[in-house]
Amino acid sequence: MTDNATGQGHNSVRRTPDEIAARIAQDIPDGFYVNLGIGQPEKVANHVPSEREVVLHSENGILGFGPTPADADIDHDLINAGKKPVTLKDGGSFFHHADSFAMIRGGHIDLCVLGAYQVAENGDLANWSTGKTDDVPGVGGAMDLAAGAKRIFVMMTHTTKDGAPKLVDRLTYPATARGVVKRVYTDLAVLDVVDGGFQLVEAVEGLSLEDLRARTGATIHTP
Amino acid sequence: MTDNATGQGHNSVRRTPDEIAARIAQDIPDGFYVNLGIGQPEKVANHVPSEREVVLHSENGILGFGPTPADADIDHDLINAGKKPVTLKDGGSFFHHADSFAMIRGGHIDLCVLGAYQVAENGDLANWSTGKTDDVPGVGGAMDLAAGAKRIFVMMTHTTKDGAPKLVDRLTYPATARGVVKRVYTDLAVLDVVDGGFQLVEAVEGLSLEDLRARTGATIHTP
Amino acid sequence: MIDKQIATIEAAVADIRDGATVMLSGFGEAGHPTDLIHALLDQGARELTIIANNAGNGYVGVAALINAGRVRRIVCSFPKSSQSVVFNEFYARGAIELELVPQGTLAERIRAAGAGVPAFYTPTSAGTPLADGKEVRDFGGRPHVLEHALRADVALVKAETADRWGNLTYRKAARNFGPIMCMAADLSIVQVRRHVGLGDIDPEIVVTPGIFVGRTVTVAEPADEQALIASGYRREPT
Amino acid sequence: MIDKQIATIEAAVADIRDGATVMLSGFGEAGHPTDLIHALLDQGARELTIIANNAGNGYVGVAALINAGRVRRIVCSFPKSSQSVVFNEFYARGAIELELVPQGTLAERIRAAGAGVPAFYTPTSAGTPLADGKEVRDFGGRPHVLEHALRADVALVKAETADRWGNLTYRKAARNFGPIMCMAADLSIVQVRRHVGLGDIDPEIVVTPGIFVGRTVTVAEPADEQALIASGYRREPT
Repeated sequence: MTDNATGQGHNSVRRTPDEIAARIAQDIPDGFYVNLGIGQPEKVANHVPSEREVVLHSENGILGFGPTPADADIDHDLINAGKKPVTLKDGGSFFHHADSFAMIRGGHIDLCVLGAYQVAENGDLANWSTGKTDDVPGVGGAMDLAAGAKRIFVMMTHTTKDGAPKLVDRLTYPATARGVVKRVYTDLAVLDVVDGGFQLVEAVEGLSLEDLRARTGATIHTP
Repeated sequence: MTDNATGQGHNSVRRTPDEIAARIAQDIPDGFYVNLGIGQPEKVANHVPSEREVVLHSENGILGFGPTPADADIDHDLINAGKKPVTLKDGGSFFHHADSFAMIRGGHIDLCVLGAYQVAENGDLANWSTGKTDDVPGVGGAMDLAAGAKRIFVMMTHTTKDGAPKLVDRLTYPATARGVVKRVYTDLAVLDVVDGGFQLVEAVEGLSLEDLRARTGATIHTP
Repeated sequence: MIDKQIATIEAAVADIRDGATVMLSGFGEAGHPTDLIHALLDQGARELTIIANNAGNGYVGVAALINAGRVRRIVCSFPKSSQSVVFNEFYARGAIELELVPQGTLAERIRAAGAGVPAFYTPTSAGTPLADGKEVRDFGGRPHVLEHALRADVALVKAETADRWGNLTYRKAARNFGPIMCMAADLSIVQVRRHVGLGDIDPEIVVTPGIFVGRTVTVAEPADEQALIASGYRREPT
Repeated sequence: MIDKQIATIEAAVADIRDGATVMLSGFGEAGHPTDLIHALLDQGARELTIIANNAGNGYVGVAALINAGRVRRIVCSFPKSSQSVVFNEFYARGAIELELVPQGTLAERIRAAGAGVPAFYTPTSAGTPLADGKEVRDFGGRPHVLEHALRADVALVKAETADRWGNLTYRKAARNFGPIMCMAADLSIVQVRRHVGLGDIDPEIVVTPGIFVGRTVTVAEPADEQALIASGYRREPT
């Protein structure tokens, strides 16, 4: 989708969620054990190159799940963490919840891709609560995944719907975990979390560094 | 076996290990999950009344093991905690070591029968070390069983080979666990651990209370 | 002779007391013991503390229990869903107490109770509001939070097969909390699709050994909670 | 493509380094990875720390490793046996360091390492000499000892079947420490009697999911350690 990303007359190509997912998938090596957060990150599964074997983990107790089944094959006992029907690949397995989170907390999951409200330049992640006290709170496995997986990639829009930066110098939302994010993939850029801020890996075509910085609430270093 | 139990001219009937085991077996209700310590306590299995179904646990990862197999049926992968070949009953199961000790430490084993060097009148148990520093130490599952099982019964001779009491006011051997023993079965008597000492349940025929007390290094209360 | 099978689901839950702490297996609807919960609803126990991953959807299962005013407190990781109408309403008006626990910490606390571990340290929630008021300690240069074992008086669990010793197998991702909740409750009550003869479950594939199981009851055709919710069914106490 | 199967046992252990911490599965001879241990003996790594329930019998398996002077330190629950001649001799002359750990604490410490739990409290050993110098804390009015996770660089494990993803099944009581050691080591190396095709192991009966397994190697006819010991065989490095 081509969009006016900056709102300032520059034409840049904003990545669609599927394009972000495809970009993330490029960075997943063959043989990785991967947990995909509920929502947009689930799209990453559709873009893993077919020659790479990536084992998907679902925190409710599945390793090696596969794509959504045909309606006739839906099995209510075979759902993922997003409570959506899935299938099981050859080589898959089932296990109980304590074992499943042992995989997560024990550092056995090579990569977890999560959505976020905010990522701070020190790697702090906020993705479970907006901090509004009248909301019904819910945390699920977010804190376990954020604290436990070997690598955390974040997939999110670069700014909120209102244009507020989601890459920030300090979280203003409640933290999910501290200092855990390794790389952020947005509709505008890919950035690594390094000492002292974000390091630009790539920006979408047509987006100047100034424009990117204008939409980012934290330091961006360039290589 | 009839024996001169006191060495003082009184004729009493000292219980053989099999007789002690049979006495213990009387006290095991139908449906109990039981762990039998390595050595003499293993004999208890042979004396459980046939109308009672008792499930034997072995800490290496078996529930529901059965008697020693015929030589031709020995399977080196099916051994008990004493590393002796066993069989598996219908309804038995295998599990890993952490799960096996979760059963023990989590209080799921109704009863554990252990041998002992000493039992103190406060229920302290010594059965893993003589405290000699030149010995190769070994603890195995003794401390886990003693601390974890719902009930600890001790099966032992009333005195050492040299005639020293094994029921004592205070341990002189290193402790296995504190305050855990519920009942002691010896070749001379059955005694409960109660507040302030041992409570006599029964003594073998022909043994006077005075004789029993002479062979015991702790307070014995009578009902 | 050991025979943990109970003839009726009513008898299986008959002695659950007011004020009991009750674990409910299931992640979403998979493995949720809907039939046992409805039996508990009919049985009438009040002032319950519920430990479960979710707080229910529509007006069935745990949601029906909450809706009938039977639940004083719930310990869970994710009460909110698009259909958690009952919980949301009770929570908004302060009619139910919530202890929010990260899902992995919830699982590990339950397992710890079953394994005789009173407390453990975990990196999960360190540096977040969910660690407020908890002991934090560094291991390997990283902060960890002290978490306590979570036990229950009763666990209501759904499994697939049982034998008379209470050995259980589960079905696919419906396994989830079942095995650890059976370990952590003083009494686990398990609904299974079918009972099989002793020895018919291969000892290598027993998931929950019978030592962790108190009672089993056959529910050959368990309630399809998703279908009930979709139909708008409201389960009331009978 | 994921394929964890290594062609030869020599290749499977080739990169174990001097000074490595190595877990060995097995309770007595059941599940003891004798063939992998002999390959490690031939490979030559020195100054090893061994974590295992026992310290070996006769002159085979871990006893052969100790006898060749490769083991600096051993963490185990029961080093002594009627045939632990090598360990006894090394221990008597101070040639090997011993950390004695109660068997259940050993298992739980290993599981904790695999599960990302750096430390936990246990009632086991409270009030005994094995708690000397350790933190003790009351929970529920009872003293508990703080115990730390026990990890390893490498686990050598014996299992029954594997597929190319590393999913494992075990055989009877030979399961013992295998599953938790696979979790607790940076690299687990597993000897199995046979490899099967991907999908040939029922997903319900996988005991160790492949995520915990680094390498597998077929040893169709594993050494019969008991027979070797009985025959007086002495395994020396080749």
